[in-house]
Amino acid sequence: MKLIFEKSQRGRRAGTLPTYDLPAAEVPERLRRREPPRLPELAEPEIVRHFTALADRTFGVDTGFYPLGSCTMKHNPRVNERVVALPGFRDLHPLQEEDGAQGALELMWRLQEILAEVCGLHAVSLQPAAGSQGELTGLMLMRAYFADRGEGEQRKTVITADTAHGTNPASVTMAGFQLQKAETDARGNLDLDDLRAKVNEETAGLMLTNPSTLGLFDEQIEEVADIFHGAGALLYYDGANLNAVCGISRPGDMGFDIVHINLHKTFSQPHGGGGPGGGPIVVRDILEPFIPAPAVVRDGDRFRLDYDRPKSIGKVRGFYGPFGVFVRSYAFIRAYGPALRRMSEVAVLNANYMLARLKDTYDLPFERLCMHEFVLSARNLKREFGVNALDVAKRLMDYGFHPPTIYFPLIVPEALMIEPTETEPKEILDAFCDAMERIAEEAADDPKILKEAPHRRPVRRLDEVKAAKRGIVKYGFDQHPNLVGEPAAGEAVEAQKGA
Amino acid sequence: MKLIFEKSQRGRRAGTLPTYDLPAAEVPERLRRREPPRLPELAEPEIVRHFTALADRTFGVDTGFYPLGSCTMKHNPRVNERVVALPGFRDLHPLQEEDGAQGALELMWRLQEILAEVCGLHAVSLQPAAGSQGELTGLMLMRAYFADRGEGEQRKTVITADTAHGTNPASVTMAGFQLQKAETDARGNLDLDDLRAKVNEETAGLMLTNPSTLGLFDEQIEEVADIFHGAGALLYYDGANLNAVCGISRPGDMGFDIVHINLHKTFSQPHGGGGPGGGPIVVRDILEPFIPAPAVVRDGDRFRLDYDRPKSIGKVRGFYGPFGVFVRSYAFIRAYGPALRRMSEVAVLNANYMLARLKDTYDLPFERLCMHEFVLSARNLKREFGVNALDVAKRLMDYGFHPPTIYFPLIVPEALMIEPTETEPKEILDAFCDAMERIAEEAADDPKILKEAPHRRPVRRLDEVKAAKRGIVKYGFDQHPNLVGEPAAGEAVEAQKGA
Amino acid sequence: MRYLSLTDSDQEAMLAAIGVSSIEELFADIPARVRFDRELDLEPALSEPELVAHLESLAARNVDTGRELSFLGAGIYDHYVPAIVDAILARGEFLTAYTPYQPEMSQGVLQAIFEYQTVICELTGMDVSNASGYDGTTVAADACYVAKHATGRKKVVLAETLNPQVRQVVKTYAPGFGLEVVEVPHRDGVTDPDDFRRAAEDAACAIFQQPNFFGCLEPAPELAAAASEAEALPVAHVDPVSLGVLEAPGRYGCAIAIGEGQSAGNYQSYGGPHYGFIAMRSDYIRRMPGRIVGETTDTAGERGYVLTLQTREQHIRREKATSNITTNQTLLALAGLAHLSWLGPQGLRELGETCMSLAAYAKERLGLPLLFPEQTTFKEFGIRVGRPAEEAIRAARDQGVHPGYALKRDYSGMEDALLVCVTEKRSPADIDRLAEVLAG
Amino acid sequence: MRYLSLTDSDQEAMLAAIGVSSIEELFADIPARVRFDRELDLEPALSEPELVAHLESLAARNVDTGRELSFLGAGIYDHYVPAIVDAILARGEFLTAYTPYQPEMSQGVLQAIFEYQTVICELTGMDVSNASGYDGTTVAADACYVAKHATGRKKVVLAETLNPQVRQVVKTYAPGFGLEVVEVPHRDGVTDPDDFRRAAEDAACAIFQQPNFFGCLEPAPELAAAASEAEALPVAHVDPVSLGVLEAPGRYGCAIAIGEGQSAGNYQSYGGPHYGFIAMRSDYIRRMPGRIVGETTDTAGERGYVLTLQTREQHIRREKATSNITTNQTLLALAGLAHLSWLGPQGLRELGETCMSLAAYAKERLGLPLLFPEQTTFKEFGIRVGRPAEEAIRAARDQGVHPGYALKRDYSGMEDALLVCVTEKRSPADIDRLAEVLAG
Ligand SMILES: Cc1ncc(COP(=O)(O)O)c(C=O)c1O
Ligand SMILES: Cc1ncc(COP(=O)(O)O)c(C=O)c1O
Repeated sequence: MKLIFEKSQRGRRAGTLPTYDLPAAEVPERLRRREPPRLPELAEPEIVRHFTALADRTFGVDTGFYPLGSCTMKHNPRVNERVVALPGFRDLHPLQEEDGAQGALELMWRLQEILAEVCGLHAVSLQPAAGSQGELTGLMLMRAYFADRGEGEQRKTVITADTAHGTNPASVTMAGFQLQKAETDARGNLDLDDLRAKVNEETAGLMLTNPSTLGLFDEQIEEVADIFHGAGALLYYDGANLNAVCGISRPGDMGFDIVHINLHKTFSQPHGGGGPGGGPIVVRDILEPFIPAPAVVRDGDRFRLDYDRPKSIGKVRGFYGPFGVFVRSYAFIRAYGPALRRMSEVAVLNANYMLARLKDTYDLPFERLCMHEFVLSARNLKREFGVNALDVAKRLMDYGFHPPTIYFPLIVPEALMIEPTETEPKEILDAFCDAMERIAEEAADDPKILKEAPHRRPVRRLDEVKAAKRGIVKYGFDQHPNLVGEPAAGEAVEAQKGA
Repeated sequence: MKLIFEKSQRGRRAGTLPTYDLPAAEVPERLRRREPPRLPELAEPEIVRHFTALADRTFGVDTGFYPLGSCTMKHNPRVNERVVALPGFRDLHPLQEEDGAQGALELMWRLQEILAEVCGLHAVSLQPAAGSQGELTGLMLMRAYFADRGEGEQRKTVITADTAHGTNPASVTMAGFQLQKAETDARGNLDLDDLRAKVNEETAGLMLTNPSTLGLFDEQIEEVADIFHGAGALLYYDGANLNAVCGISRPGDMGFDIVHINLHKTFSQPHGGGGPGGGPIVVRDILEPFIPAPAVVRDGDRFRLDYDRPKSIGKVRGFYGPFGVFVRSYAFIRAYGPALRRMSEVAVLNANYMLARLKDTYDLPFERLCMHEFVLSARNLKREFGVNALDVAKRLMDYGFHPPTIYFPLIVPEALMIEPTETEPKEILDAFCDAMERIAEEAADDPKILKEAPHRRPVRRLDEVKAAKRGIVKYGFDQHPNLVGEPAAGEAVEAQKGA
Repeated sequence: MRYLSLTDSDQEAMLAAIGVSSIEELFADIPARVRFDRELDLEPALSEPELVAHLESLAARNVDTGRELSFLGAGIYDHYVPAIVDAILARGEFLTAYTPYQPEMSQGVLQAIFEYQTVICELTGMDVSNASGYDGTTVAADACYVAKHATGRKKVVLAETLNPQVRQVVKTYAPGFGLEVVEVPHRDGVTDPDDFRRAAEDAACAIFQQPNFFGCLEPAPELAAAASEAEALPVAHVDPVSLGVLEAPGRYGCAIAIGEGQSAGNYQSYGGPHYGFIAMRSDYIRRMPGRIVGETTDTAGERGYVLTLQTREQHIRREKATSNITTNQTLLALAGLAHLSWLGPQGLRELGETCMSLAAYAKERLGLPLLFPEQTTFKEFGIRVGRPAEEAIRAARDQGVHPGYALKRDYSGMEDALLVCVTEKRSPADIDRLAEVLAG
Repeated sequence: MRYLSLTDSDQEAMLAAIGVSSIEELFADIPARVRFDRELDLEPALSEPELVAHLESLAARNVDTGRELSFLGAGIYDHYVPAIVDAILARGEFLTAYTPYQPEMSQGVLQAIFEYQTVICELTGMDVSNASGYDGTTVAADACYVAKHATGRKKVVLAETLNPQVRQVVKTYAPGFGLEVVEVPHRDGVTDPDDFRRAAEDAACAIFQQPNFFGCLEPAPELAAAASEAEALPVAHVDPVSLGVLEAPGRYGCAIAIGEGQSAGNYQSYGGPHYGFIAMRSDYIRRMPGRIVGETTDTAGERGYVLTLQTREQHIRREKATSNITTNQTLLALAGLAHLSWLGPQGLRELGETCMSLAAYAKERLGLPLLFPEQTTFKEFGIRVGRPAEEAIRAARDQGVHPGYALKRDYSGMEDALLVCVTEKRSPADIDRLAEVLAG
């Protein structure tokens, strides 16, 4: 398909603007743009067609099953899109005076209250833009907390699990901590002995996903919390998997002190091809003084932005966070009410059903019931037929499914991380499991069909190595290289896709 | 693909309603529904996916080139969808008092003024729901007009051209007139001698499309008008082809007394998979007393609905016509202003360009410049290679184009009626012409590829004869027949598709 | 121009290919005297932002049902339109496709229409539905045309409790059809079966509305039987959202069921565009107006959908067609399908029950004399406000409430009568507010 | 529940297949003491109509820029968002897809991001753009992280005329990065290149904003040169809609260009979600945070797009990653691509010119002392209202006009200063109205 630039013709345009009969204003010569940016030049009809065609070449939850583990690709209710487009939300300037934003402030305040209840903790900052920024913000809180206690210099390390998502270690570094890794035991829990050996007075805290990225609830979470709290350290809950436990088990009750919530996962902000998201943090009272300013507070029946937070770490993002995301998530939660628990129950039921159906066909690294997702390994297929997780993923496309997350978590070789979410009907779970079984048979009978998959997508398997080697990251207009002639660059490496 | 009923499961639902704590109201036993209607039962996620999948299996102007002759499949500007959704329009009850509907009334009044100017006539009724209803309404006006003059009994016949769209004769019958057909001469104009022989004091009027469905402007339109007016009869302008002449030639100036306008064609109401449309009529002053009530009138700076029309034929539709269509068409016209002429110029230029490119490959029945569309004949391919217009149409699908209208107008054998509209860029016209040329080559080299087309659509060529024979016009649930086993029902007849 | 792609160089190349030197030359066939020789007298073009601002200013001069607490009904209803309806209708493929003449290009819209036809048949208890008619008025005229051909008779009967606009449209069409129209007065808000039978003698069809224009429940089975007795086709005009609680016309002997689809899935939109539905017993399928979609298979044996039974239609049968309809209301009907799928059987029943409960609450709460106190009603009912209706309306609207429709616009002897409508969107508190305003 | 498909019989069959007898059993691994033993204390569920009504009532308590004539800017702007943006973003495929990890499933969104990257590079004159950052504040922190690694230096310099929120966010991030932050005071509304050069000694980067927070045009080429001289990376924070009239930062020596994308294609939305953009010279490509899409071919030799250079990223490089970003702002960036495609080069220039003309008109028309009378401005400018700014705001808002932002919230000595913003949506008549209100 042509790029939009390749469809452009000089002189075409779609946009028109009001022209007011005013004198032209002068840009000083040395600041004036010399050559115009080569933006697309198309009339409206061809712009609409271009993006329609791009949409047609994009698979979303609306298109079909999207069991991308750790990403919680649930249905996005359309009513949320309706309410977020209300002019009172959509066209509200963030610097509007508080008396002209009472509805927005109330909505944020209500969302804060809800998130605190769901997490079993006390204070909320809605500011972080996504889960990873929530992590970083949470770690900044740890810094501020220990600095405030005079332990700033001492508390240097943060421990993450060997199953952790890559954002955790990355956030640790960005927050200026040193990373230490904790190991997983044979049941998929954190190894307590290993922890005891590593946690000490230099430890600032733990970052943990629970259920873990293996989809397993840590059965010893109380002991884990005791170890850290006993050493004066804090526990950070990576909320990416909160969809498993709403109304069932609360991070605060598990012993966590700081939680981030991925609103785009658990609370159904559409993922938008990569974002936006929302990563509010929810904290125990001892950490409240440090959360980003402003916070939304209620005074009687008025709501206001509280900037008077002398110990606050400061701002982590413009204004008050991704407000439109709040509107959607708030609407999503209000559609459930206390039955939010049901959402998690069904998510867990769906995952366990698939697990039950698939565990004899693919290797299951930890023989346990799962939570809202589970991790299989294609190592049996690799060993026997030379077919790997990537091949299985690509072949799933031919059956009309988005592949699961693969090669993550890192401790499981040939990992297939499957998260159905609660919004999928049984028929679709069955169809997917049927396809997975067929593919395992195909691996035995005709491995080539997997190796060469996908066969029924707009493109065949793409050469990622070539892309990285050539580094063509923008259109070059008349200098644009033609990669079609160039030779293939070799096998793709086994690298995480998803999560 | 499964029907929505085949995806249903008892107990699933998407819709929820407020429950008020009120006593149940009783439906008398003998009026109460006994068995519930078997409506679909799905949760929201699967409804959204179902309709997404249906949309994916539907080709629209947004998908690509749609040169369906006589249907004016132009681009539908998205801003029109934005304004029609304004609550002040969308949520306005039609029985709202006039002082609470001034904006809507003003919009209708402005649209009336515009249509009168474009047609060169005097009064407008926006009521008719589509072109065909405009026709019927126009013919009712003729009846009323002649009845008022005491010629009601006498004026029995209405003449339509042999090139006329099927709605014209159908409307004639529905309006209680007798049909007489007029012939087309060798240049594609109405045959004046034939007309002179047929028009007399029994003639109520003529219905004519100009440019005709051949895409040709009647060069003798003044003489035609004289013949009818000379006999005391009226001229009705089928406005389906108005897109050719806006600002270039006005029906009123051509001598027509009544015009219908297909708002969904010329003025870009999206066609919606079959509708809605709008078919306002525009009439000469002598016919104004008879137009449907209410009319929108202006009193100073107030607008109101005028029901006081004693000679009116009455209502032809509920309320005031398809208001949402008016909003879109009004917005469309205001985006052009007086440059509306440019719209028609480009429509005509595009058509003539394609005609120039294709007339050596396909037969051209009338060697003239065309207006906004043109009609070719595939009779040369049929004669030489046994390939017909239907095969060409089906093969065009494989090239990613919607076929043109075929087998219409009836006087051209193996007709291919091509209307590009003004919104198509030259590149697309060229690509289509290239495909048409390729197909003509294929007809010679490999006719089977045409006969068996399409090859690249979600279904292969469909058996219309079987459909008509079996008459399965709704889902039969557990009694639904399985047609898949049944034998094919034979060749499709050559019947109009499009227009 | 923002909707046109033509550049100067395109134009040059194209004119050259055609062999003319200017666009003007393309119009050589238009006789000089009928060429338009000035600029169109239209207001200047508006840029997109200006266009939106202009239409916003027009829209702001309307008082929509979001700005006023409205109890207006009388044929167009403020039911909740689910968000999925907007989402589905916004799909460009549905929006910008046309009638599926080429089925291989349009399986999606064809299947949707087939599903719509099924839903309409399920609701009405009929065998066949078309793909939609223009609205709830024109389908009544269509039904008369069918009945005329089916029976060879020259008269149609309309209950006076049938929506006045429906009756007006039938009367407008009737002369062309060669039909006489007879109306049957109501008795205490409903139609008397004996009156109906008598009128139906020699009639092609007899049409009543259930619930009727006053919101009252007609003795529908008896009316259908009365028409049948007179060998006139019984035709019921029904509200789709009532059919979760009220019996399907097909189950009490009607030959044809028609109705205004707006309450299922369409916004009020100042009266249009909406869709009319028409469904009938299979006996009349060859007289059905408009498009019908049927199931078939492709050359590979796969299931598919096509426009079918087209020999009824204008493009083939021309002056002998069952109707002249071409462009219909598919997109609005699709909205209906989406809304009804969203509701499901359970939701549809709850919707009807909720409307009825609210109406019962309102009748009591308003404490005003009922127009027809003896009758059972659905979501609308008549009250007497004890002063000219327009005065009551004005007074209430001054307080931000539209109390309903003034029945005197259509019926004599109803100077002080209002037709009040509640939908699931009006809460008991809203009704309390209406009571307050009407009392005050 | 309306978003769940599970029926009772599904549940039964599934539990049986799993081999448990209740859902409760699935949670056996959760230690008893951390199980939640009561119902969540949340308000009752709302049906869809109630949900909409509830959110409408909240929305109604906000005064949006459709309800008040607003001259607020200060980083978020009321530019016209074209209708095609809504239409494109409403496509379910874009809306409900995620990061294109599996390129064969996501060619559309990948190509869109590649096009977005190209547009950002064209606007800024840079070699490489990522797929988006969170917003205009966090991309500044990102730029500092890049510069830290590129230079090994431990200090960053911010012009005081850089948006205060951007500076605040950089200050929040800086300790974790091990960076010290130095600010350069303005002189008469703009940054002095000598001051800037002095501050930039030993700095990793030096960031200024063009047009700056006061709306004034900085001596951008001189500032970039000053930073370069000190071997600090010059970073420009730019408004995308200014780049049709103002020179691209890449053309006057900047190493990195960043900015808030909101003014290109995003609604104000009370401050988010929007997108931040970051683009740089190819020298730093391996330090770029976030996603980058690159071109490649498939096994059949066809062109296609993939996420590329992923060894920079957290999922591969983990604690050594260039950033922790995962979820970004693709949908908003897509809106930016759509808006900028709609404008085209010509439209973008006109947009800038129109804003500037309007601002010039406003300066004159308001007749109030300018905050920085010597400076050229773009679409915003400071005025002195001669009384506390909040008073002026209150008085104007009482008349339905929001006159602008009170600069004292961020700068001392500006008690009576307002930052007034005009966009193409404000007409000269609107400005006349502002003048009237501020005078009165
Ligand atoms: C386990 C886990 N942690 C953290 C994140 C980061 O969250 P976000 O993408 O919202 O930044 C993700 C998902 O991407 C995740 O799966
Ligand atoms: C020439 C002509 N006349 C009349 C009509 C009927 O118009 P409508 O479809 O709006 O009823 C059409 C199109 O369908 C047509 O092409």
